[in-house]
Amino acid sequence: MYLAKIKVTYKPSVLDPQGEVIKSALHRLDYETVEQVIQGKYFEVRLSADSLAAANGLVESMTEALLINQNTETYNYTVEEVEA
Amino acid sequence: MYLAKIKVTYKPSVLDPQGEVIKSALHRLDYETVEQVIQGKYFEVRLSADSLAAANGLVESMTEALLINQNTETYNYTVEEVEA
Amino acid sequence: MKSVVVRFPGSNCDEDMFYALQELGLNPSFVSAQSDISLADYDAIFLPGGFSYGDYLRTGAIARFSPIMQAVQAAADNGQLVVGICNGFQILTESGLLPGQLMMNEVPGFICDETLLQVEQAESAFTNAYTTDEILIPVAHADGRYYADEQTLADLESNHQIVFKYTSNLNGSEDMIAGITNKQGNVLGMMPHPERAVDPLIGNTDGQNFFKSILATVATQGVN
Amino acid sequence: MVEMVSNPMANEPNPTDIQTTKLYEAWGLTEHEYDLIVDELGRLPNYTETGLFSAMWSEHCSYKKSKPVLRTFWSKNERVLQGPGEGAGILDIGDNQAVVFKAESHNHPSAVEPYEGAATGVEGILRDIFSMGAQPIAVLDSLQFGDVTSKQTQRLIDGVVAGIAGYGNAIGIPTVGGAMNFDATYQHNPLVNVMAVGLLDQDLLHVGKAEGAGNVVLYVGATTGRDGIQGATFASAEFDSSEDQNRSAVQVGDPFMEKLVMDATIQAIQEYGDVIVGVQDMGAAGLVSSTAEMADKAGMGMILDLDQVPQREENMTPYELMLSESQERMILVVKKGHEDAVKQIFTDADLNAIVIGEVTDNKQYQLTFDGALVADVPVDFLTSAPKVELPQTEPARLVEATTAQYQPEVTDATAVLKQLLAQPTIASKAALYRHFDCSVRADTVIKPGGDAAVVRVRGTEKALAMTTDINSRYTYLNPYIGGQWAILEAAQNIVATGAEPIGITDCLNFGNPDDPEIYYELAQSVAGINEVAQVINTPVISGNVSLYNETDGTAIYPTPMVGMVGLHTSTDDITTIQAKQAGDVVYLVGELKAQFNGSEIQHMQTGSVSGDLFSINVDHAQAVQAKILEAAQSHYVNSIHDIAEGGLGVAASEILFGTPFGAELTLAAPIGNAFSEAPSMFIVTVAPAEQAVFEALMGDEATKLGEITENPTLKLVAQDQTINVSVSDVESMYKDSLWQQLQ
Ligand SMILES: Nc1ncnc2c1ncn2[C@@H]1O[C@H](COP(=O)(O)OP(=O)(O)O)[C@@H](O)[C@H]1O
Ligand SMILES: [Mg+2]
Repeated sequence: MYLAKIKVTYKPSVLDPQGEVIKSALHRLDYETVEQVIQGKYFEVRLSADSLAAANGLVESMTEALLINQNTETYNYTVEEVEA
Repeated sequence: MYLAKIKVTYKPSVLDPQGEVIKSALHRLDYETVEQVIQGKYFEVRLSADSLAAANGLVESMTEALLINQNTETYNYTVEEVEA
Repeated sequence: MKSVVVRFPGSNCDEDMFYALQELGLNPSFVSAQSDISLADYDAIFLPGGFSYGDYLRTGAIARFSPIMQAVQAAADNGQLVVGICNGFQILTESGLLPGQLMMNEVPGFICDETLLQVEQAESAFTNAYTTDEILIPVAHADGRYYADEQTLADLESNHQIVFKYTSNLNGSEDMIAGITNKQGNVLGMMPHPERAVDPLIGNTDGQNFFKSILATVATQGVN
Repeated sequence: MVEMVSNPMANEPNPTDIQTTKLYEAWGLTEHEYDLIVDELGRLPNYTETGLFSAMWSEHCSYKKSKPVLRTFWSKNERVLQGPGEGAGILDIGDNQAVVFKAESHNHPSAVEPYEGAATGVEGILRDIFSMGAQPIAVLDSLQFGDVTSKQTQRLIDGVVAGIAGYGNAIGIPTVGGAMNFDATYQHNPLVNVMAVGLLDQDLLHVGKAEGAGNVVLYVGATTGRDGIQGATFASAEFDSSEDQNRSAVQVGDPFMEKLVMDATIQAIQEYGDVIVGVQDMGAAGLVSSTAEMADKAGMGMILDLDQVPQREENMTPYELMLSESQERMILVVKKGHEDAVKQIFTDADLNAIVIGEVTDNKQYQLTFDGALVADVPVDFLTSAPKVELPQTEPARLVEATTAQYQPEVTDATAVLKQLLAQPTIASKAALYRHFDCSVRADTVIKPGGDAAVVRVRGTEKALAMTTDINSRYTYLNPYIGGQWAILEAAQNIVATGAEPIGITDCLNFGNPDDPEIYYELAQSVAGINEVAQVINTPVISGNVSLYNETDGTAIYPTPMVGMVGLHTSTDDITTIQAKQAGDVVYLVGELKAQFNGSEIQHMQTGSVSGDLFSINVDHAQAVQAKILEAAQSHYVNSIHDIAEGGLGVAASEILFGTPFGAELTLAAPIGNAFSEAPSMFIVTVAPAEQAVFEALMGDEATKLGEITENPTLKLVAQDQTINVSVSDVESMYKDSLWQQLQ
């Protein structure tokens, strides 16, 4: 069994209104030293595969097929082997 | 300047409707070995602070105050020093 | 004229659309997104608003893989009319039938209102019956900000694919885009809801000409 | 993976422990109640059984404390097809159609977790409607918050509004109206009441009964998790602001799943209504409440095999399975042999549909788990909590109060009017209700912003008007008169649209009923509502009680929210509040009484309300409303708006908003009276051609005030002062104030 952890964020060119809203909310809560907030998505996917390499391949392909929209989002991920 | 990366997920006891829907979509796309999908949130926060320890403290407190809902969510995070 | 409304799990403007089509003589029926039948017999295919698959992940992202979408793609390639309203628009961009993407409103939050639209293309398959270039149409969305890269925006403009623009900045859309077509002009997506504006009792009939345009297009082109 | 605990019940206290540690008290059962259970069973109840009783005998499920008062409600007339006692009440609206409606409170969950609390409130009330086989057509919300400028309130508003929007918009039922009030009394106890309205074909009329031994109990919808366990007892307990432990009772909603459940349930009832003998939603106290009530109503027993219940989490105990308040779940009782056909509808929608038990004829409620019998109690005993008679005492503040009226200070009437329009209670809520999809289904004729919302009944000439109303400052000053006023105000909003009021639902939000003064307020409010209900012929067909709305010993003002539905037999009769054309004659209809106790102007100028209310001549109020209705239905009028908070001055301004017009009015009274508040007053505009028939109909009830002008200025000439202000000035106060205060 493998566990993939995938972080998805907007490409820097894309407006992230939530990030802006959260930043101003943090300022209002007196966290004034916050310079930037980016909100993205985080996925944990448990899957079985024949090898770590195969798991990596599956994770990349499913992420690009479904989990992100390549027009606006990028991702990075890690895969580790875990107990079933 | 510090960069915090914060991953937020539902507590295991909380219903995660999105995860279930995404899992079935992945199955329909023939990623049949996927056993579980959890969708969470991911934040990157840039902030200044006097020290790494201070930055850690700020990140914990702002996460608990605003970024997560402590009734339903948990989080983990890392903070690293980055160039301003 | 035969039209069809695709029902996705979580669609919620499917009936509104059906009634509007019926009242304006577009002879609608329903088809389930879970079925994989051909849609070759229909002159116009409507993807209605709603929250397909809960809009989980991203709006339209999961619906795009519904079995029916192959038939929708084939119909689009075949030159039949394909219309996506609101969530339907989001599904069309996710599936690549239309360029760009619908993203969270610039000021986050759902907006329910009526908004003035500028009809940018008076001769399109979806607007030819309009006699004024400003129309008032209901909107109801949280993810309606149209986004595309600069090249795409330039192409949309030069190919006359931008059909409707907001007249004021409702949701932060690039170039105030409210609705676009594909290059061929037979696939249209728009965030506002013309199907909610066809009945005088409800107080707005500016949506009627949208459907009359489609009727006229089908009558002259005779897809079937 | 962790090793599965072989018996998840292994760590539960045994019956003797429960008795000696009085664990049941932490769950809300009294010692007396526990003793009754021991007597009835002839043994000590085990952990699971104790849990069943604690939930079923909670106030939230049993209404044991409020029942003596609720029983007094008048709930029968020729329209009533189903009165209180079921998921929702049902009224005949002709053509073999019926309207189904109910209100529900989600106060405690929303205080703790505004988004999910409000969202699951909408969810729960919708389930009540579609479990009757009805198609929900509208949602309304009645929200009471504390000081609008406090950060805490703003966080609550954000969460509650987003929660209602998040749920209602996604499931595709329009949120068409409601109310939002602000008063310090709600600072720590915000109220979130929601009402839903549905349409039912009378052939499908279904009540939740589990008839027929051998019939199967079908569980449909979402899996069961540990969310919301003991939610019913939680809703029946007072708040202690220093405690955060209540947080485990939060449920999370999934509107996508509920839409699938809703559509499939309605379809199942339409297609298999003849073999579905009962339908019940799993709301408060989940599985136990839904199944036990159905068995009890049919006078039957029931046995459930808990191993069949689809579970989201591992190692759940019978106690947890029975008391979980996981959302999106329904129970159907189906005639034996037909379950597969019914199941198919749900499985086609990718929903669970699992037989978990059957109806028995031994009148016992029995649960098996892992092959063993884990609960065995008499059904009727479980569902009938021992009655409680509570003492009542008239609060001292009421004994001492007199009707001597507060005298407002009006040195600059124009400034007072502007200031009133900016009060959060009066100012437009559009910036907030704009987040609610009010037009999905394309049937909403009058959207938020009118007196009542109006939703047409597609395919007919009919439409339904609906509203929620309560001004708890009035009920605080006089619970009986305040109760009368609440229902009269609801009715005046309904008739102002041209609809005939046909029935009401309610949400009784009060403090701790064990306090005799609070119980008095509850009883008096109900009596006031009830008296008017009979006079205006609006039976009380459903409702909900929310008690213990107190923090650290301080109760909220008595808040008996009234939800009313009215019927338009023809959509031609629908009337709106806006002035329609210059030259129309403006009338005041009803008696303008100089009453300022409890008014917005008293609160604005003194920071609080005080004094007694004038008694209401209900027959007269009813007569005025009947005339208004006749005027609307005879099409003598161009607009009608009821006069509520802020009085005539505010109402006269509101009819001009969104129009290009102004008005020139004369009031034969001191200017202060333009801000007085009393029930059953209206401002009406009439085309000159209809003036004579209108005046003949109204007789003494109509006072001519002046006319609508092309010049967009509001001019109100009173005996002592004149208001003279441009409409855009007052309109911007009305439109922008709340929104600005929320920034
Ligand atoms: N929370 C809300 N949700 C939806 N509509 C609301 C809400 N609050 C107020 N409204 C709408 O705003 C209008 C004015 O409300 P209100 O001042 O309470 O009316 P009235 O005094 O006539 O009862 C009504 O149409 C009402 O439905
Ligand atoms: Mg009103």
